[in-house]
Amino acid sequence: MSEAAIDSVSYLDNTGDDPAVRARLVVGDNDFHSVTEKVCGIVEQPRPPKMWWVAFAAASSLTLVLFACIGYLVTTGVGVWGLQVPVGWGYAIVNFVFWVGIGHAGTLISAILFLLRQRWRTSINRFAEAMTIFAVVCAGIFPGIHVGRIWFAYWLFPIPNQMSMWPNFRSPLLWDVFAVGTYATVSLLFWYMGMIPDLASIRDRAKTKLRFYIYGVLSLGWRSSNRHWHRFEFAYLLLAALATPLVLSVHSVVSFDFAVSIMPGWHTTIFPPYFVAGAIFSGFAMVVTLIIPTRKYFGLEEIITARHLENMSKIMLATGMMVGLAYSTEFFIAWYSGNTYEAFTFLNRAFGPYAWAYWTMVTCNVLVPQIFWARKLRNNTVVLWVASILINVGMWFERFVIVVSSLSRDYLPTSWGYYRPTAIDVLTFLGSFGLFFTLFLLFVRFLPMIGMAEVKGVMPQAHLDRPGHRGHGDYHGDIAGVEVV
Amino acid sequence: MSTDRGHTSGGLYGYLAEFDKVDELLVAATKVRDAGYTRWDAHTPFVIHGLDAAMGVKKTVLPYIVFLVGLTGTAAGILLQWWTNAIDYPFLISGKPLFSLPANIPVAFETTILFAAISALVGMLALNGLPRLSHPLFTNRSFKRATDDRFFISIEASDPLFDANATRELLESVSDQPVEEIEELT
Amino acid sequence: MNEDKSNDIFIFPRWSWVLRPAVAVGALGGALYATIVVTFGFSPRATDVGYAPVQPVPYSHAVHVGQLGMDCRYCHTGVEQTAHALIPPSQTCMNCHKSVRSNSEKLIPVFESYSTGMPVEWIRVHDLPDYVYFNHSAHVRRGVGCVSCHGRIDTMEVVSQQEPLSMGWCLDCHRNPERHLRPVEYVFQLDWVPEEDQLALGARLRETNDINPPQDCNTCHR
Amino acid sequence: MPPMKSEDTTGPVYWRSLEELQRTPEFREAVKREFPNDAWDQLPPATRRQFLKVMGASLAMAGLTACRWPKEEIVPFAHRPEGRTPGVPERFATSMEMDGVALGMVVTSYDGRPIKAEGNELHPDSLGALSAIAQADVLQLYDPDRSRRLLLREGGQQYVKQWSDFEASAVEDFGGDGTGLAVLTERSSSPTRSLVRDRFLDTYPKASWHEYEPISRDNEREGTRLVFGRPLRVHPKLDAVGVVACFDADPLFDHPSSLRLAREFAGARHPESGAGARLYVAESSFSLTGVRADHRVAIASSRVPVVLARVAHLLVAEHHIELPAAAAGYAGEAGQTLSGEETRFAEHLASDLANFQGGGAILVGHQQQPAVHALAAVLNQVLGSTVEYTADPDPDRPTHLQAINDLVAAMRAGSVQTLLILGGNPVYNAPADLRFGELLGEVPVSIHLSLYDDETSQRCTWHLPRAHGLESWGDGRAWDGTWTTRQPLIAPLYDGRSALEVLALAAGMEHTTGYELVRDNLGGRFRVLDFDTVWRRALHNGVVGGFAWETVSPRLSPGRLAVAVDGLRALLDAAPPTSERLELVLTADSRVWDGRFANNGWLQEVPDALTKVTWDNALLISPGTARDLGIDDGEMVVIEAGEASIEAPAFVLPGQARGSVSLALGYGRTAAGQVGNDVGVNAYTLRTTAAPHVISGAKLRGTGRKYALATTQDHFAIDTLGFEERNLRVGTLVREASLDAYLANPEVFHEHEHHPPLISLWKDQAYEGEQWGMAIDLNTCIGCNACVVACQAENNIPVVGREQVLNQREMQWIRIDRYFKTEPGLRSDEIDDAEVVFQPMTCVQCENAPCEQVCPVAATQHTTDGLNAMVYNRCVGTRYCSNNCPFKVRRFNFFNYHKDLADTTMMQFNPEVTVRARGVMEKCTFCTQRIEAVRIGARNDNRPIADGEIVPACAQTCPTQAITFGNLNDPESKVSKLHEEKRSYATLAELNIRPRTQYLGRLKNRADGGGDVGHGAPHGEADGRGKETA
Repeated sequence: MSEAAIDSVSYLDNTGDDPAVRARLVVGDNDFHSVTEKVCGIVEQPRPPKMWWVAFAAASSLTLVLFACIGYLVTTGVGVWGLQVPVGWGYAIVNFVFWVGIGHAGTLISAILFLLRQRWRTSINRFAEAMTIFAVVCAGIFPGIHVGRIWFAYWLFPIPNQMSMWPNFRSPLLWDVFAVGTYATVSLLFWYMGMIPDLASIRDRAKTKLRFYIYGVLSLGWRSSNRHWHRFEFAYLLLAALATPLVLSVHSVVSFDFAVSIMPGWHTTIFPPYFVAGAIFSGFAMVVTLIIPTRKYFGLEEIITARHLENMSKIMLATGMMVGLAYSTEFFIAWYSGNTYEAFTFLNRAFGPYAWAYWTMVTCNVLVPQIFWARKLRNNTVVLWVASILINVGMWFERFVIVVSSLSRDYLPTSWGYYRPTAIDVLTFLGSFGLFFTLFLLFVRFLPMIGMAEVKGVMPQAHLDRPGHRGHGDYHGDIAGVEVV
Repeated sequence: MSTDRGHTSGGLYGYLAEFDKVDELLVAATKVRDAGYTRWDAHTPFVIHGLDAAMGVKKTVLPYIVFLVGLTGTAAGILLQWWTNAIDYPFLISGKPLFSLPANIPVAFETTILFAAISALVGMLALNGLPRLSHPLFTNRSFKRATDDRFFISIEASDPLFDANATRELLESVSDQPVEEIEELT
Repeated sequence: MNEDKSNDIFIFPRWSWVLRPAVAVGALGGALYATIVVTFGFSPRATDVGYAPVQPVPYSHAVHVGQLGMDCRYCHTGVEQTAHALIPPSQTCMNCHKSVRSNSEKLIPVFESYSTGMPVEWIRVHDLPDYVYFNHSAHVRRGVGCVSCHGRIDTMEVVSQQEPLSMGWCLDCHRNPERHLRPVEYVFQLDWVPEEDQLALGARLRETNDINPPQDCNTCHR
Repeated sequence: MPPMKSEDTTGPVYWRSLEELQRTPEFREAVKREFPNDAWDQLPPATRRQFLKVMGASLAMAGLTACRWPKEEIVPFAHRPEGRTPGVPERFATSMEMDGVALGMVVTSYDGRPIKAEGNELHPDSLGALSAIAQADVLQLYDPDRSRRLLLREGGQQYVKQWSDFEASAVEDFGGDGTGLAVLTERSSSPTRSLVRDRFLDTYPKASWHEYEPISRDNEREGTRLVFGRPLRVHPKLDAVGVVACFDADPLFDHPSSLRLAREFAGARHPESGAGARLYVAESSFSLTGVRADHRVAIASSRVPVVLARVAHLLVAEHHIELPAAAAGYAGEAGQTLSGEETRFAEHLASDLANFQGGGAILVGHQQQPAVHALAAVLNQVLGSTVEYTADPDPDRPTHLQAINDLVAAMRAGSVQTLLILGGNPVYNAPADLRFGELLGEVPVSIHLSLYDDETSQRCTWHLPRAHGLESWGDGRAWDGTWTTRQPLIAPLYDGRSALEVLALAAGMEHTTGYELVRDNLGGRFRVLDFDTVWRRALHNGVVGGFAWETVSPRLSPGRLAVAVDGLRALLDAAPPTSERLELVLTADSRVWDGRFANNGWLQEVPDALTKVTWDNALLISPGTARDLGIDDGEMVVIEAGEASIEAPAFVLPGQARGSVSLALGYGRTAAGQVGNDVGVNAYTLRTTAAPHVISGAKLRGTGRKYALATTQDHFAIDTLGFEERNLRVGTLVREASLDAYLANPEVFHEHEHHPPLISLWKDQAYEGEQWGMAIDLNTCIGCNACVVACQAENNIPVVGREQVLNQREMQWIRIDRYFKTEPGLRSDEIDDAEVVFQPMTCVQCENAPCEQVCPVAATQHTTDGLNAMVYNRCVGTRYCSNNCPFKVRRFNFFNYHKDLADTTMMQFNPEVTVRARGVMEKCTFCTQRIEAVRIGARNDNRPIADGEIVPACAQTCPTQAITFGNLNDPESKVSKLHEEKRSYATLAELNIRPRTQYLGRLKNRADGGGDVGHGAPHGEADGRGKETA
């Protein structure tokens, strides 16, 4: 049997590219129940392992730092940050773009890969979607707190008021409000909807009344009816179809914040695709950074297999090169346009006071991913993990370079400046990681971190037990054949 | 027959047959379908491709709902921007016109997606009659594996073709496990 | 495996799904209620209108203007020339009250102020935020009657705020002033009513006096 | 608003209290805090002082409460003064006196609070303009650090006293015939004071009288004495369309009538009306005049006589100018070798002077020796220059240095029992070698009248609080002698008295109030029946006609000329300074002058015109010298002069003379107040009677320690990339051409504009009605900072302090951009000399303003009259507008900058302008409050707004009238006409933002016709740089 053929390669390695056989997405001798066991087991263990507590303690204390910084900021003024004229946007906006970027992987994996029938997504999409939501939560904080008068931030929303005033819909910032708001909502819906059947599994395995009620309510009384499944699948498809353009639009709109302005280095037409590519890039990097330790720690190697990691490393390689292309295009256009201001801005990025940031960015985002050409390296989880972290660093610096270095030297040399972050800047940024990891840890503790229903759907056993059909997904319901049997 | 506590037995809700292989379920489903039952259902831990056809489930209207609500979203977005910035509170900005579509596309697009997405989830739940926390089937212990690794077919007593014996026989003929009675909740 | 030996099974009680509509209605109703409360409860029309503080001297506009028919400008001397209408100095009161009611209990603060030179501490009724720069002369000279903003002062024993004085309220009039324009000579005549239709009159006055109230931000905010 | 509207300015009416006083509990608290010694409840009936304090501060607080409004009280007058409409600002003519010259000004008073000082058009030294320093005087009035009470220091103890106590003790201190009694006072030109002084000296014939000013024009005065045999006052004229040569002279800044001179200077520089004067400047450090020079040579101060002598020599030798016999000595070969630069300068100048006989003038700086002034005077005589002379008002007065020397000698001899010091701060600013402070301690009774309990007061037995100029009566003389009146705008806030009053008290006169003294004195001059009318008119106009001095046409006095010639010879022999034996020049500071304004936040935060340094003085050193000594920009250096030495931060300034370093006086105060204490370094410690201005043989040593100077522009020394780019851009931003090139081709300023046609995506807005616009003439702007302070005063702009400026958070709405222009091709480490251009930059009110579109809450919008309005109360503070502003002229309130403001300081706030809250963006809106005021007024009496009726604060105070504001839709308006001129261009026009402010190009009128043609050549460069990019 071809299954044997695959297993003979190695027990866990399913990275082989033998066109004759479709590689297995769940390895080891797993049946439906063992999958359920593995995934629900994590949620059901009476008390979380020590490591979890350690991590949680660290993360939550960082979160406190975040809130402390915000409190100080609100009571004292944005002056506690390194902002000034000309650089009116600093860490806050850099972090915002960084987090929103990260927040793209989830929806992308669930939606676009779903539409592209990439079945390997099933093992990681839940996880990635969760990450998306938490990243967007972190992202959402920054535009909120970076304004000078936070208590009036609600003026950005079109609420009828006694001033008979409305916000200015011609401002990209307002587009942002809608884009990010929509994105957060839709991602949440998508995530939750996908979870309903799995929440039902946990409900049905509940040993205590409390657990039963909580997961019972969360799973809305799902009874795995196929008539429900039918609509569920449709809704899922529709959401995917909606989320795909959305995910592309969100970072495009974020990029409009810059592209619509007249600042050299910002006013660029390639920003939308450039930003989206970067977002996917950083998103996958973050997924890898999180998933490698998690899968190891919770023993999920059989479900989140080496093949999954490899696919992601390939995507990172591709997007990394798109980003690299964007960098060089910017330079070319700066020269080709003959616009001296534009030209200087880019020279200044590469050789000016912020050169250090620029070259960090290039190294991490363009050079590092190149190692993924080598199969050995990309299949080495340690290398992959370190690389993914470097890519995250690089992507943060990309945003830093775009926001800060462009602003610091614009048209009039007399108003050039140099932006230095303060301790509060840095602590707030670190704090946002605290919040991110806190939410993430709570997620792995209390919610099914793998879409069991979907994983089972791509397991061999999910299909008619018939030679030639082994592991073959699409069934196009040729029931006629069945009737003959 | 149910020894379950937590409810007193009322009338008969229907029969429940259990399967542990996808193939068996599919075959059984076709049988029940061909027998002409209407108020019956299959319960599976995950989507089984071909089962819809096997059961003869009709295509859902959800897409149309979502499409219409989506259009509403577009309209809402455009109208909001047009009315607020060009009609109710017009103001001069950077020498730009009060209303010009390009500047209003992004928001209109987002509202479209937002409306449509919400309608997709809400619509799905509504059509499925969810949330519904209590259901006769939940009173059956083995049914709990419907979210794990077992497959079921339930035929409701309210089905016009339902006949205490005939139906039971039909189910026993397709399933090698005992067919269970599910009682109505009171 | 879920074959727990306890033959206990959890289920939700039957009424739990009767709850569904209840929850839905509750949520929608709550949202609606909140909206209503905010829209009407928090609007200046609700919070500010009707503010009628007790003044150190129970000065009655009803008596002085309504019955005695004094002109607004006798006391509010600045109203036609400057931004402020001006509150009269105690001096002004004493012009008459030297002889009239010269031993009234109520007037003691005025007498004291007049003799000591220390001011009477009136309490401001129509109070705009400090970032709003309203100019009386600009309105009075164009034929916007006192009554439009202050109401029938001539009938008030105690002055109270009649209009919300909110930005939206200002804009309403600046956008279509017809409803509040009157011939300049009647500006101070609080009980004046036009013989013809106010809107027609307003439109005509607007035409003849070429009145286009500016709606720029810097009209009121500097 | 035309100045001086109110005809009926009668004496004691105007300072009466105000109409609406919103008194809140917090405010009562504030009053208690501010004025501990008087409890609110036991107010004496309507004493002016109480009332003023109360209303002023309270109104200010009203300005501050920008949230939902609390319960407010309205407190009207009990008796409203006649002719007084509360809430309407009034304007009063008064004056301020500095270094014995009275400067006329018109102060706007809002409900009894003087809030802004503007120039007095009738005053010869002001002509409607006012310097930065004079305008900032208003802030000093409200300075919470001003002393509030009399202090008696005895045996290490300090007692609070009342004036009555002092009066009592004064009786015995000022007893007898005045033996052992000495008076040290500031220079004053007040006729009343000289009268009181005479009375004082009559009463105490044995008393000695000394007048000391650290910075004065005594050298010039002594120079004229050498030449003409008697001291004369020199009146330069710059309006001549000829040639003006300045040798270390800065007539545009440090001359008492610099404002008039600036106006004349500008008048002579309007090519459209054919005016094209030529300015030569030889100086050791960049001065405002030097920046505007057509020919400038940077030479050490000690080289100035050499070059001047060479000019004299050339005039005689080459141009056959006849020197009078007595002065023949000047003609001889100067015996000094000149550098090529110096020679070229001398030759050009000599031939120009020869050509422009009768239309030229040679001016010498006050820090140059009398002998140098003498030579200049002689040359001016023989060349028939435009310089005029009047008799010195006080010919017998010894020089200030002499005066303080005599006093110190007497103190050393122990012959001074009682020392009365009226104003001044000798302990701080007397020459260091006199050790004045120590000697003062030994004087049994020393009395110091001063605004602050300062360095001097702290060493005196008595400190008397002095009334501020705006609190006291007085008079004075303009530089040309015009009789100038001074009237108080507010009763003394802190129980102070004027020098006049104290002196009168000491003299035991019967009338001791300033009002009586001044009125009587003036009355004495007028033998008219109706003096009251004269008096009112005098107060109303601020000047009394017919009191200017007669100009004299003096003759050379041979006797002394010989001395002058020898004196000059001595100077010529001095060896030129080198990097090892540096020359240190001590200069008057452009902001705190001699230190008296050290506690003035506005001035401390105004960036120095050249260095852009705030909150510090720095040692200016030329790049070349810095390289020789291996000193970095911003490095702390040790300066050794004689036995004294101090540490100061070095500032590398191109255009500074090699071998010459300069340091501003007036910093390093220890008892100035919270603002001024320990700001900068005290240069007086290096100052000696022997070398008060130019110290030779100074040594410089780097310490390697860096010091962060708070500059509002990046330093001259930045990375190469930025340096080169900056050089490329200067030409297009600040356009300059030689006069010849411009006359030959008026398009020269637009030649190099090439950008794609500026098409809009949309239909252009129709702008009807008034459309406000501005024109700024770069050819007449002298970068004096007057507009910056005017704007700060008018618009309640906060002072943010050194830390914030360091972080580039300065708040001034106008900044004077300063660019260095260096020879193309030089690397930043090869530069030594450079030219400087200024460009006042504030919001240009773009028609297609990039800032507006990006604001999510529409807090900045375009008004129908074309303003880019900024609505503070709508702003949420995203700072997006600032990011998107190509000029970076928006300012952000990063903190609540008004939190720690004293209630008195708040009294200065302009109630017509919102005080911005924390987290709010702010910027220039062409003084929209002034526009609205005029608009409403005009509409009220149904008339159109006349051209020039609306004047923004900056334009109002500009000494050279470089700023013009008006209606662009009116083709007849001045501003439209200026926009039509060929020199007029819009900065960054290529962005299609359509600025409403346009600049008029700068012109250079060099003898050799040189100077850059057009605005440099960025494009060729750009392409080159493009290749680099490829």
